[in-house]
Amino acid sequence: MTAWVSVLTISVALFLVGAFYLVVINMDGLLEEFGQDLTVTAYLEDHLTVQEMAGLAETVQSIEGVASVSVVGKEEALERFKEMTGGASLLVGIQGNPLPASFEMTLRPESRSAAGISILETATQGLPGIDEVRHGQEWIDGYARVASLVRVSGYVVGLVLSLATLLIVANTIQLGLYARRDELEILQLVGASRTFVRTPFLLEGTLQGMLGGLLASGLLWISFMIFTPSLEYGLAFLLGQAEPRFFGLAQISRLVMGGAVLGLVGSVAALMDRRS
Amino acid sequence: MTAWVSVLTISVALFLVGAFYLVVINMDGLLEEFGQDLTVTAYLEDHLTVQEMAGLAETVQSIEGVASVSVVGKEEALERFKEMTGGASLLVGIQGNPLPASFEMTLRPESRSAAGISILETATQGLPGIDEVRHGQEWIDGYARVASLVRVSGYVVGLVLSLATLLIVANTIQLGLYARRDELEILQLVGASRTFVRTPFLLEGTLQGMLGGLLASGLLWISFMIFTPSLEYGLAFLLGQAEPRFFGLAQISRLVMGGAVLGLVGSVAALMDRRS
Amino acid sequence: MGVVLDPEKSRGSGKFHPRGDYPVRMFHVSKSYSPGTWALQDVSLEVGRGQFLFVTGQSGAGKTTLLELLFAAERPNEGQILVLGRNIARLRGGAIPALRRRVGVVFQDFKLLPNRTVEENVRFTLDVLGTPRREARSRVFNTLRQVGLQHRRYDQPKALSGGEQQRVAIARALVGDPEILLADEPTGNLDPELSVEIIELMIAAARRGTTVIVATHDISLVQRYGMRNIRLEGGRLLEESQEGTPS
Amino acid sequence: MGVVLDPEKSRGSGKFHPRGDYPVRMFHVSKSYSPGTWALQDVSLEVGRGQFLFVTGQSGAGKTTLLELLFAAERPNEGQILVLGRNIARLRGGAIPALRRRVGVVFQDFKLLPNRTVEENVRFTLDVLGTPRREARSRVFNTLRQVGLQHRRYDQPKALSGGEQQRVAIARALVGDPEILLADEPTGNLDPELSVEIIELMIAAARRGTTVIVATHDISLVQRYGMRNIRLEGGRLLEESQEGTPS
Ligand SMILES: Nc1ncnc2c1ncn2[C@@H]1O[C@H](COP(=O)(O)OP(=O)(O)OP(=O)(O)O)[C@@H](O)[C@H]1O
Ligand SMILES: Nc1ncnc2c1ncn2[C@@H]1O[C@H](COP(=O)(O)OP(=O)(O)OP(=O)(O)O)[C@@H](O)[C@H]1O
Ligand SMILES: [Mg+2]
Ligand SMILES: [Mg+2]
Repeated sequence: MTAWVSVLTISVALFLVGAFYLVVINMDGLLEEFGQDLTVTAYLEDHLTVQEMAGLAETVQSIEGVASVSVVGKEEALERFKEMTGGASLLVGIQGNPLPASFEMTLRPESRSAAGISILETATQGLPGIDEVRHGQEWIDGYARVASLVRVSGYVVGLVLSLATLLIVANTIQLGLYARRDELEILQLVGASRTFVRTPFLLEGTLQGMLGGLLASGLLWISFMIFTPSLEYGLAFLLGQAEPRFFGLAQISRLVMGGAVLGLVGSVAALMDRRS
Repeated sequence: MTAWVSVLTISVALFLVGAFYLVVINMDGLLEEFGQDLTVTAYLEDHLTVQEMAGLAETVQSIEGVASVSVVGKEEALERFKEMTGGASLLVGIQGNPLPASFEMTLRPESRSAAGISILETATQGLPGIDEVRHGQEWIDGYARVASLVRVSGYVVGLVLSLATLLIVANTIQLGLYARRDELEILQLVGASRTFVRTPFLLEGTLQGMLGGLLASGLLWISFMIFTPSLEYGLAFLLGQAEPRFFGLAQISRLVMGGAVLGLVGSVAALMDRRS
Repeated sequence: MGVVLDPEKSRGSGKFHPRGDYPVRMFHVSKSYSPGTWALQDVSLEVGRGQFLFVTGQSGAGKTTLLELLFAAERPNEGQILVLGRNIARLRGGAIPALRRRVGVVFQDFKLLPNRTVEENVRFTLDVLGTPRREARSRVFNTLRQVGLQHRRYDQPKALSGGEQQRVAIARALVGDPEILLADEPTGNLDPELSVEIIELMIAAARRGTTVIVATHDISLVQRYGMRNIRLEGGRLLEESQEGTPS
Repeated sequence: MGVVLDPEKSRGSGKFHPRGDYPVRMFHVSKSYSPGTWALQDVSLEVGRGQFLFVTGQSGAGKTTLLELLFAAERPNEGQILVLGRNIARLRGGAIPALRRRVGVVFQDFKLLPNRTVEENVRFTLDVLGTPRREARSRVFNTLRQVGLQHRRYDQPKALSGGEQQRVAIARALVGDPEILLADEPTGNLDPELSVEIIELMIAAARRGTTVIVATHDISLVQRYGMRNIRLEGGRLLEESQEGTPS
């Protein structure tokens, strides 16, 4: 019976960690989607040849913080302008195409901040062939704040949850050992070596942890299936087009491995404590 | 030693519940602050006397969903208009004061939704003396969605956390009992009545729970003190002017009582399980 | 003498046991732990008030089972058992503790509380009876002195030798001055001299009116005293000899 | 004979104990659990290979303490102890299990694993020694038959009578065919006939070369055999009589 208490406790604890992890993943997905919209535009001088432009694009691509560069040609710029203004009436009487070609650069997540932007600006501004660099400063600042809040509170809560889980699991396993203390003592008196006595406990702890991880994954999946439809309305508002995502296999196996590590560490801690 | 494991487990579990509760309280504060800005404006017909206006305000006040009514007189409306437009130039050439008096109604939290608004609209629109009712529909819809998301996920997470806590605590106490099963058996063999055997266990469980609650409150306070300054930047962005709040005495004593109930229920569950 | 439960009074009144001369009566009692094997088979027995009875028999003969039936740790499969006038088989859950408080038991494996001191282990019987603290302390001290352990009263059982633990168990059974005393192999860890002392303590209890049943394999001890003595073999009551009560 | 640890071989080689004729040697050993009181005081003793020794003494005389020192459950405060050529006081943590595997112990309180069957309890000794499963099973069965419990091998200890549990403990100590056998009050819960059988099993082990030390308060048993016999009193070794090895 002590075994099942440990499995249950580990699974409950991992369920909490996992649920939090799930929320963070979906928040991340959301931030990522917003982040994709964050572009910095570099307008190009008119005289560039196609080769020069390609070379320049390559140079820009290699700048730190740049995730991707897409080229918007003069024709495309005109198209977009017409679309936005609902016709070409404003351009009547102007000869040719007055709009410049441009590079639209998306940013790596770590550069999505005022600091990241200004580094990128300085780096691109000086390049020959680039006329002007523009971005929506306010949008970026707000984004950076929210992203850092989510990230920091993610770390803090994740850390607290993990420590709490470890503490609870180690305690549970230790109580289990305490209930079997006679057995451990007898084994030692009859001449069992430390390894002989401990190995089964460590294996058991690890196995219990893995079972706990599996159970937690199952519970999370069930909860996910039950709750996401009923939250859809609110979620749609928050997530935009982003579909709520569940863990992939890699993340589930990370949860199971996490359980195994918890069980093992808990067992080791409990056994170490017994010595004193 | 089993006693301390229970206290620690209860405190860790209550810490998690408490931390979540703290977040919800602050979210609530934030939503409340936003909610205060949500007003519905009813423009009044020009011919109303002061007495009629006061009577009408009373009627409106008693409508379901209305939290408060403030009267904006014609002069105040003009002042506001001038302030917003940076002078009275637009009104030059127009005689008198063309702006109507109005009621600004704030809503009770449960009516801050599209449905609540339309009920209020129907109720006010028909009243004699009221000309037109206006509100920012979009703002209200967004607010209602976020508020319901926070509320529903608050209930769900709170429920899951509480159940998890109860499960973990009951398990821990049961393990503790299991470790002392010989003692319980001997007490019974020597003629102790059920009450005699159980009362100390139940008292102990309750006390452990209360200690756990106190410990959790302490831990929460320390965490609050440590983390809020470092999160200030992000928090200021999210909370606006709202200061992060900690629990009051009532809420702390609720946490301690929660611990006591947890400890007691856990002990009862553990003892009941022993009978089978 | 107890304060809450005065043995003289309740024994004399005959209220709880109309045939009060026989606090222990068994009629055709059988007990089986697993189908097909009998730990006790068709045992009938009456033990009078103040009588001292030895139960002997080989290992596994059913001695412990007999005693366990008498304080309701086990239930018989067949037959009737009357202890202090109560039918054990019909006893409700709540009545069992009340009965046990009138019966002192020395368990074969002692069953001491490991985390309590010797004094607490012994005093526990009196706490359950509701004896006032002050009186309890002095009675515990006296009983511990009788078994020669007053100087160890603040030690925990694990700091005691096997025989010392056994004597604590004996003290715990005796301290409440019970109406019935059941002792399972109470001298199994004691040397001959101490065994004699302990048996004499029990005989003294019998003289005060306690019904004493001692299961033992120590035949030399049985032979030394001219006590009533029954022998179990494979769960059957085989012989009964040397009737007698100490006087 | 064991397969992994053939007693004949290791005993004959003298590799582990240059003075192999005395697997147990104690020089002026004292042991105190609390300051001022001595559980053992200045005890010197040599026990030869294949010798059978009774240790007698009153309750609390130090018999269990003496045995506990020999398998390193306790450490002496003074003096030297050599067991199978190893100095107990200097033994590192890892060496203790290795030593214990060569010593069989019957504990006064049995110390059986409550959640394992009788067979598992006994077989455990062989598992630790690394004996192959098949051989282990047959040796366990034979040993259980010797103590008369082969039919109870699938029961758990709590389903056994006191004497039956004691015999399981004896079987566990004997099954590994140890070089030293320490038995603490091994007949405390057994009737005289069974006691004789058990002692004779131990004598047979001594004949096969095992050094046997039996702590007991059963003086009639000691007198019955003409074995070597020491007496403890208050921790001191008082008398030594009837030297002899069974032949
Ligand atoms: N762990 C311990 N802590 C303190 N004192 C102890 C401990 N173990 C034994 N003693 C004391 O040491 C003395 C010798 O004990 P030991 O167990 O060796 O006696 P023994 O000869 O085996 O007695 P018995 O026949 O009653 O088993 C006793 O007075 C006992 O109370
Ligand atoms: N709980 C139990 N479950 C199954 N069998 C049991 C149980 N208790 C006792 N037995 C069996 O019933 C029989 C009688 O046991 P009991 O304990 O009464 O013997 P005993 O006379 O006290 O023996 P000993 O002198 O060895 O203590 C034994 O064969 C024992 O194995
Ligand atoms: Mg018995
Ligand atoms: Mg002893």
